[in-house]
Amino acid sequence: MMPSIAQLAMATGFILILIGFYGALTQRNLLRMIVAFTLSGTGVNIVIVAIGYMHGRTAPILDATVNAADAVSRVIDPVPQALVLTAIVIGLGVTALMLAYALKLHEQRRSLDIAKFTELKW
Amino acid sequence: MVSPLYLIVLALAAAFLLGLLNPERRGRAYAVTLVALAGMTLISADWLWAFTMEGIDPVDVYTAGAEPPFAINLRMGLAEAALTLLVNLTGLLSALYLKDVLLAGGRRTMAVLLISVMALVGIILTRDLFNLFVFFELVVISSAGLVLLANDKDGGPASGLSLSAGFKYLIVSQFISAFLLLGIIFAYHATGTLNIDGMANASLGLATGGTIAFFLMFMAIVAELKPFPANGWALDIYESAHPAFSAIFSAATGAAALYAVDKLLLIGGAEWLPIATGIGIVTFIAANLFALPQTHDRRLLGYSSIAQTGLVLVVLGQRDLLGDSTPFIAFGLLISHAVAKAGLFWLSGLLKNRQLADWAALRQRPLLVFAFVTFTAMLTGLPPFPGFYAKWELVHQLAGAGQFTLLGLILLGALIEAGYLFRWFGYLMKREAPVETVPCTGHKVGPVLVAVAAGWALAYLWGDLAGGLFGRDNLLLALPLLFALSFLLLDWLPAWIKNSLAIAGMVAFFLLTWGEYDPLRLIFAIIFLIGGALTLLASYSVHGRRIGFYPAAMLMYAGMVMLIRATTSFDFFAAWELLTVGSYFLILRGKHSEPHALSYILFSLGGAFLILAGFALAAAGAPQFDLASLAQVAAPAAPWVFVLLAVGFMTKTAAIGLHIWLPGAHAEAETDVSPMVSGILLKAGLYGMMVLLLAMGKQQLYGVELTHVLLWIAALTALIGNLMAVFQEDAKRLLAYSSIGQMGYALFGLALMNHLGWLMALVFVINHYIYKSMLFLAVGGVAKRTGTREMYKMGGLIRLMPLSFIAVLIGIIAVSGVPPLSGFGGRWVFYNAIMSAEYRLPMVVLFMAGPIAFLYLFRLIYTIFLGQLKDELRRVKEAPFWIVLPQMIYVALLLVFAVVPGLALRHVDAYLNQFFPEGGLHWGGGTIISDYGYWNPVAIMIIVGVIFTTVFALLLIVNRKAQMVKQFNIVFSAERPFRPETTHYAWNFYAPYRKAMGFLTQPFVTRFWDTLADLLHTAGDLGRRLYDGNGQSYGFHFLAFVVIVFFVGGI
Amino acid sequence: MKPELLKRMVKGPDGVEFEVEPMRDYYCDAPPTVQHGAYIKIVEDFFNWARAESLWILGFGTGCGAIEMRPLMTPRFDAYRYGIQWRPTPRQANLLVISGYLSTKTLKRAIRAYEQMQSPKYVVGLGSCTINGGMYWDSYNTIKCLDQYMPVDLYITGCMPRPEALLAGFEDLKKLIRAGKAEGANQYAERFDWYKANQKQVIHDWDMPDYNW
Amino acid sequence: MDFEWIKIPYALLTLFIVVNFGMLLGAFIQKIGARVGRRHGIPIWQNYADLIKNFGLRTSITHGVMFYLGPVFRLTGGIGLLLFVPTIYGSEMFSNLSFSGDLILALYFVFFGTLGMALGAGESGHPHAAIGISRGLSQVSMAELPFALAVFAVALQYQTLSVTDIVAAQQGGIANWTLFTNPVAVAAAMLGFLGSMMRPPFDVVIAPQEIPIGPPTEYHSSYLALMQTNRAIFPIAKIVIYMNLFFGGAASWPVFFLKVFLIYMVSVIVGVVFPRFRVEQSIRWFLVWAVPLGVLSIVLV
Amino acid sequence: MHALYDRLKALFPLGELTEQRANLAFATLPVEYLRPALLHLRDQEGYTHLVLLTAVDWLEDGQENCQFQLTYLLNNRAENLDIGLRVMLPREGTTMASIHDLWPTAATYQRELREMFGIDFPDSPGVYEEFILEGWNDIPPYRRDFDTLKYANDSYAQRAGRETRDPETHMKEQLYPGKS
Repeated sequence: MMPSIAQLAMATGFILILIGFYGALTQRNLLRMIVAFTLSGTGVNIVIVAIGYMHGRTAPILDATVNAADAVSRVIDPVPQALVLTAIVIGLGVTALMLAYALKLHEQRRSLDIAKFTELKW
Repeated sequence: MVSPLYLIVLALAAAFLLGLLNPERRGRAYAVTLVALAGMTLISADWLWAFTMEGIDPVDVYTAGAEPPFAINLRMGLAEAALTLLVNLTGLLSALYLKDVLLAGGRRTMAVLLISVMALVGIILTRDLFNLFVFFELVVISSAGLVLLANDKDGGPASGLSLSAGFKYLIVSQFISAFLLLGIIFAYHATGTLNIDGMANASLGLATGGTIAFFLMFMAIVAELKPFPANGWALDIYESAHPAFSAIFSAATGAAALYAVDKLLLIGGAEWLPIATGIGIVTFIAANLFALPQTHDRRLLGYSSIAQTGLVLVVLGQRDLLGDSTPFIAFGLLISHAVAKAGLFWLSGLLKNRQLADWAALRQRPLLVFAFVTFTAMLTGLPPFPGFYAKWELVHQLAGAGQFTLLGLILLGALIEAGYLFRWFGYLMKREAPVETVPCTGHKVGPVLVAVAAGWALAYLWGDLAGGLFGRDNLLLALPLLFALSFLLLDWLPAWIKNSLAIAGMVAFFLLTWGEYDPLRLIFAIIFLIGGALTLLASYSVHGRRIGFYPAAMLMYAGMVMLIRATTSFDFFAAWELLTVGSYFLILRGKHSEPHALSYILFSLGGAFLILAGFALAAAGAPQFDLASLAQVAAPAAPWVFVLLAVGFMTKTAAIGLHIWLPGAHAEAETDVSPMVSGILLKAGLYGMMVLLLAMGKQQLYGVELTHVLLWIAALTALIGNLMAVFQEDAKRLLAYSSIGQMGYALFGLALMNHLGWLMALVFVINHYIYKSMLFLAVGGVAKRTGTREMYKMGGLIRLMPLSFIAVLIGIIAVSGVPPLSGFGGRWVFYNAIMSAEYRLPMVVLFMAGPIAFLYLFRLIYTIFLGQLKDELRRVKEAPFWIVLPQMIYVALLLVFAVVPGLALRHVDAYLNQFFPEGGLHWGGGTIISDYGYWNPVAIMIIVGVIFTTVFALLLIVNRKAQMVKQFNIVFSAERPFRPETTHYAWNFYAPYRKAMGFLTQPFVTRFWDTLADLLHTAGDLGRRLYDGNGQSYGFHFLAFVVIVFFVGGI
Repeated sequence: MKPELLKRMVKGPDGVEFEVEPMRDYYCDAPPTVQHGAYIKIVEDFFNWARAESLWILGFGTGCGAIEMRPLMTPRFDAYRYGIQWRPTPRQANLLVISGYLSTKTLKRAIRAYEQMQSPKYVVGLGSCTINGGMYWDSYNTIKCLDQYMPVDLYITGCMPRPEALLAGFEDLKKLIRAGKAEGANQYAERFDWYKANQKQVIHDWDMPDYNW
Repeated sequence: MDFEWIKIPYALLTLFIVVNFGMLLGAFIQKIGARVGRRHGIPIWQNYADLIKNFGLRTSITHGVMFYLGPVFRLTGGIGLLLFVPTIYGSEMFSNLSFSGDLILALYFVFFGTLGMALGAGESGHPHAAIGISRGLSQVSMAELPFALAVFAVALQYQTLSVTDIVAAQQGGIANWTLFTNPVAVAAAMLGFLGSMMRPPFDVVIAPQEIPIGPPTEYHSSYLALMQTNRAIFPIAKIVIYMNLFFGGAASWPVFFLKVFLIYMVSVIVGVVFPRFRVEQSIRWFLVWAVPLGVLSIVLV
Repeated sequence: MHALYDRLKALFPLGELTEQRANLAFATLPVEYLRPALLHLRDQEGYTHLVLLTAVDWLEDGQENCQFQLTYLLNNRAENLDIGLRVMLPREGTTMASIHDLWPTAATYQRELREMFGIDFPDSPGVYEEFILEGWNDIPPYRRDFDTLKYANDSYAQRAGRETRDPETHMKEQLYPGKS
């Protein structure tokens, strides 16, 4: 049986998450790590959307094609969609913050190697 | 009532308002920030007032006008009100504290701070999972901003530390947020709601994939609590961030995250509680262990924060078991931790250097030292702070439910924590102070003082709450304790006024209450109160203000008085802790007493924990019990209770194996403190033993009669104490070891469990108080005058210090038990007591110890007062009047007690009849008759006196013309002495004895405890290497944590 | 004067400096006084009998005569029979036997020992060296005439006298004591200055008080 | 058991008898020692001459108050010890002042004189005195142990601490003596006895040649006379305790003289046969040989 | 002994060998060779023990202008041999190198020599402390130019009436009166 699109999306999402995690743990360059996190963030978002997807339904936008009356039966669950939007925004914020950090770190230490910032330990 | 929504609105509005302000008008922006935070604080306070005083119900706030699950709702209840108050207040105070930094950073920084506080409030209030996630992310983002407040941008080797710490934080947060999001969405998928209560009702665990979903969420939120091992990032932040932010991070963020976990556990249900417990306890132990080898103050505080959070997690994990008292315990621990940690972080900001020993600079400001003491006491759970009540409840409930492993681990971790905290306090008080002055600006000291005030207010509150919940008296209202604390306020007075007040107070209290004691307690009451007042006479010899002495001394005495007045286990234990702490501060005052005071407090707290465990075991789930009902403890638990309590009390009497703190502590203490801690304090342990033995009597464990074990311990203690005393060069150490030996005798008497044994113990209690106080004072006076405690450096002082000599002479005759002085009474009763003992072998050891006393006693008097006077000491004066006066009183007391021992003993003898009807004494005329022998102190005194006078008169007649000569007029094999130093035979006085018996004085016990301490340190040092400082490792730790919990937790 | 006997400044534990003068601070400087016997003669006679019957010799040997004293303790001579015993400390002895030549160095010690004995005390000079220097008559280092330096109650001649001679000498000393004629200690006190002058003439490094109590 | 004035002259009579007996016994023992060395030794009245001479010495010095009081303590200790123990069993006259205390009093009063003497000697400032005391106390601390254990065993055996009662329990034939009813305790006690008599091999305390007679180095004249008096009394007083505890006590003076003499002879015989122990050697000796016997006696009772 | 002498002779300018016994011999050598010779004997020949160090004052003999003779007597334990090395020193202002570093006991001998003869050994430990005499205030008493009788008469009171007899004639008269 062919996997449904939701399943595919979910698999993709998880693969992305794993790739992201793997990258974040193995790449020593700060920027690459940030990219890896972005990947995993995307993966998470895909998973969220995939979970909210219901086969054969449309986007939860109330307009001419979908009227309020039968929205419950026609549109997919809008909550994950809403969540994913928030998540993307927050992810963006965090990513920006991380980039700012990376910039500052590079300014001060002339390095982007995560293994170089180990003065604080034990 | 203002809607709780305004908490968030206010912060947001202020943050937006800041954006509108002129960037250059920073003062105005700062004012806006403060007003917003103050407003939020007020709102929370208002709610808290309403919940506690008016008893209103929790309020739900529905955003967007819809009920969940269609909209997010916030809930304001008692817990939320308290927590938001905590968060807001911490935020407000930190903002005050950050005045300089915020003004320099401008409105954006202020906005971040506001957002941070707002997000924390949001975490607490929200009942929506996704909303929770959002607030968490806000916390992350704002925290990452606030971390950078640390002023380390101006180069130097540590430059950019907070930057790297912040980045590591972000790395881990990314992992966490991924988990959290995934968890939330799966949970939503499984239940169709995001509302926490909704999810809880939907029994998430039963839904498909629900367990995994919850697991992911749970791991993410728990990770915010910095559990071991996924906590390296947090430590780096604590170490590098601005202390004001660390205060928020530790107190507020920790509290919020804990509450989030609490909410989450609502969803998960009971099966997740053990996992929370496990994570908590492992974190608690590991963090405390790793803190041991720390030398960096903020990192240490970080470890400690993590540990405390872990402990609260344990409490949350045990909520099933703890039931209704969960909030009382959890909040007690959490708020103690939050207030103390915030205060300590703020304090750390006042100091320039980051090594623990650099805190010695704080000594310039007694007020700040007091703050430190308050915080330390709160963290270690000492009375009267909330942590104490919480610990008591926790331990009792755990013991009641048979959770002994958990109980043991909690106490172990708490002991380790006390270890490093008190070590730190020792550094603070004793290490060489750096030259830097501690800046005392109002906006920085203010928050600290508020924390102190909050600490004491909470102490009162928890006392009150405990009263409401468990029907106890508020500790803070106990008269003795109030009296002791009042000296904190009077500390600016000159010492002599405080001394007079103290003496008057103690005597007055005795006069007021003496009718309330039975004869047994009366003896202790007299020793503690009247005896204590008597020793305080010596304190008149100290001039100046003597900051800190009187609160400590009075705390100790208050503890002791409360101890004998205690009727319930709780009062008893609280008093025990109070006297321990008071005496610790007293001991710490000695010049070189830092390590000894530390080992004292550690042994004492260890002992106290055992007592606590014993009481908890005996209580069998009840919150407390009457001391008298110890007798009714049921069979399987009873011997264990006995063992725990006995060992606990024996840490105070310094029984062998637990004695190593005593010599240093007593020897290094100040002149007038030594008699207090030796003559008086040790009796507290004996009192404990008496209470225990009276109630529980003989107990058997695996067929071993425990009192027989006690007999052995007591005998060995007496032997080793005496033997060690023989080989001391330091006069006060000698006396200290002698005390160990004497306590061995007293313990032996108790363990005999017969009438005369107890009487003997009481004779020893009285005698030991009198002569040891006297000897310590005399020796202390000599040491004060000669500037040394090494006996071989003294000699020939009899002519210069005749009164001290007389005191020591009478003292050693009394100690050695030679008739006609009072020590003989003790020996006589002792022999009569062992006649009827059923178990005789340990007496051999005790017999061995007896004559050894002569060795050290002679050495004491000879090497100090007899022999050759040294050059430098030729002009030494008699000890100060106020040190000699009590000695002379003691001499008189000893003589009186020698002639009429019945004065005290008759009543006790009669009183003991109700416990041991057999074998009492018969008090006929002057003669005291036992079943075996008889003794007439008056006759002995008269006969010896008459013979002595006659012989003396004879000698005077024959030898009236004797030529008084000087010290070198001795026959010296027709030579002459070279110098006094080479003629005074004093050092290593018992060299031949050492050759024969020295093998017994190998420091086995010291070595054992040293090895144990080393092991703990090494373990901590190895363990903390896990945190290698690499952000990726921290990320990996988090994933590992998840995996470990997954498999260990069996999900 | 030896350095340890010189005046010195020391600092007390309270930080105050003061002077220590060993000869004053460590030694009693009272001169000896003449001691009279009991007021009642019969008591004094009784005491004298006891003193004669209880001669405690200081175990202090100088010169070669010391070797002649040892046999007195042996079964062959057994001086204990006559109430003669040896004491190891001058405090308890009352008979000082100068057993042969006395170098100036030993003289100093002998004087100390003599002065530390309690009166009444007796001195017996043993052998010709104590009488006139004997074979050391021209030695740079030995005194020639013991009674110049301490009051001698009895000389026993010979070089060396045998133990029998010693026993005979002790018997004679007993007679003197019983007769109340052995008052050497008082003689020493009476002529103290003369004795001291003589002693100091030969002992060049006088490093003790004038009278060693 | 109560005080009556007549007890005072009785006690003085006991004291008089014991002093004289002690003086003569001391000389006699010395004569025996001399005979072992094929000498005649001192005359039997020598101790009187020595005592009178020492009282008759004209000068004395003092090092200070404690020095002065030391011998007073010592003699008080000796007399007190004698008087606190009944001398003759069954005699109202010679039960002395034993109403004031039992066996324990006697055991602890032994130390009264020792301690005072040690203090006096200490004030003399003489290092030899201090060394002697250091040795003496070290040795006594172990020598007393077997004795104390044996005493305890005997007290347990007779279930009393009263000396009179213990003696009473031994009456009615030699087989009732503790010596035969509890030989282990007696053996332990007698080994301890050797250590407390200051005779060889346990006399390193006063080692006359090495640390000239130890503690009393500085004592002389009437001080010494007091100590000599004590030396006549004290060993006898101690032996009286042994006699009462272990050898059936004495019901009359001749028996008393004989028993005291024989018990004393135990230490004398050992003394003339063995050389001197160093302190640590004697401590170990007591620990290895005497103490186990004492422990055994307690276990067996 | 001769073998040793020959070996030494090859190294140092030794004087004649005076053989006292088969295992005891003396030889003189110049002062400057003393130390190397002692070292050689000690380290190479096994003369490890310093038996004594003593001096003789050759005042009357007039030998080589009045000299002190120092004798260093060494012993070879293994072979039971003694050899004495002698050096001659001028009598006035005499100083001699110390050998306390070779044999610590030498310090004691040197102290005695300084006190009794006035021979100085700079650097020898404690050499200036009093050794036997106390408070000596004349020239060192073992020097031959010290008149001991005169000193004794000046310092000590002699007992009047003392006569000195020749022991031989006195004893003859005592034992065989009137036969001389």
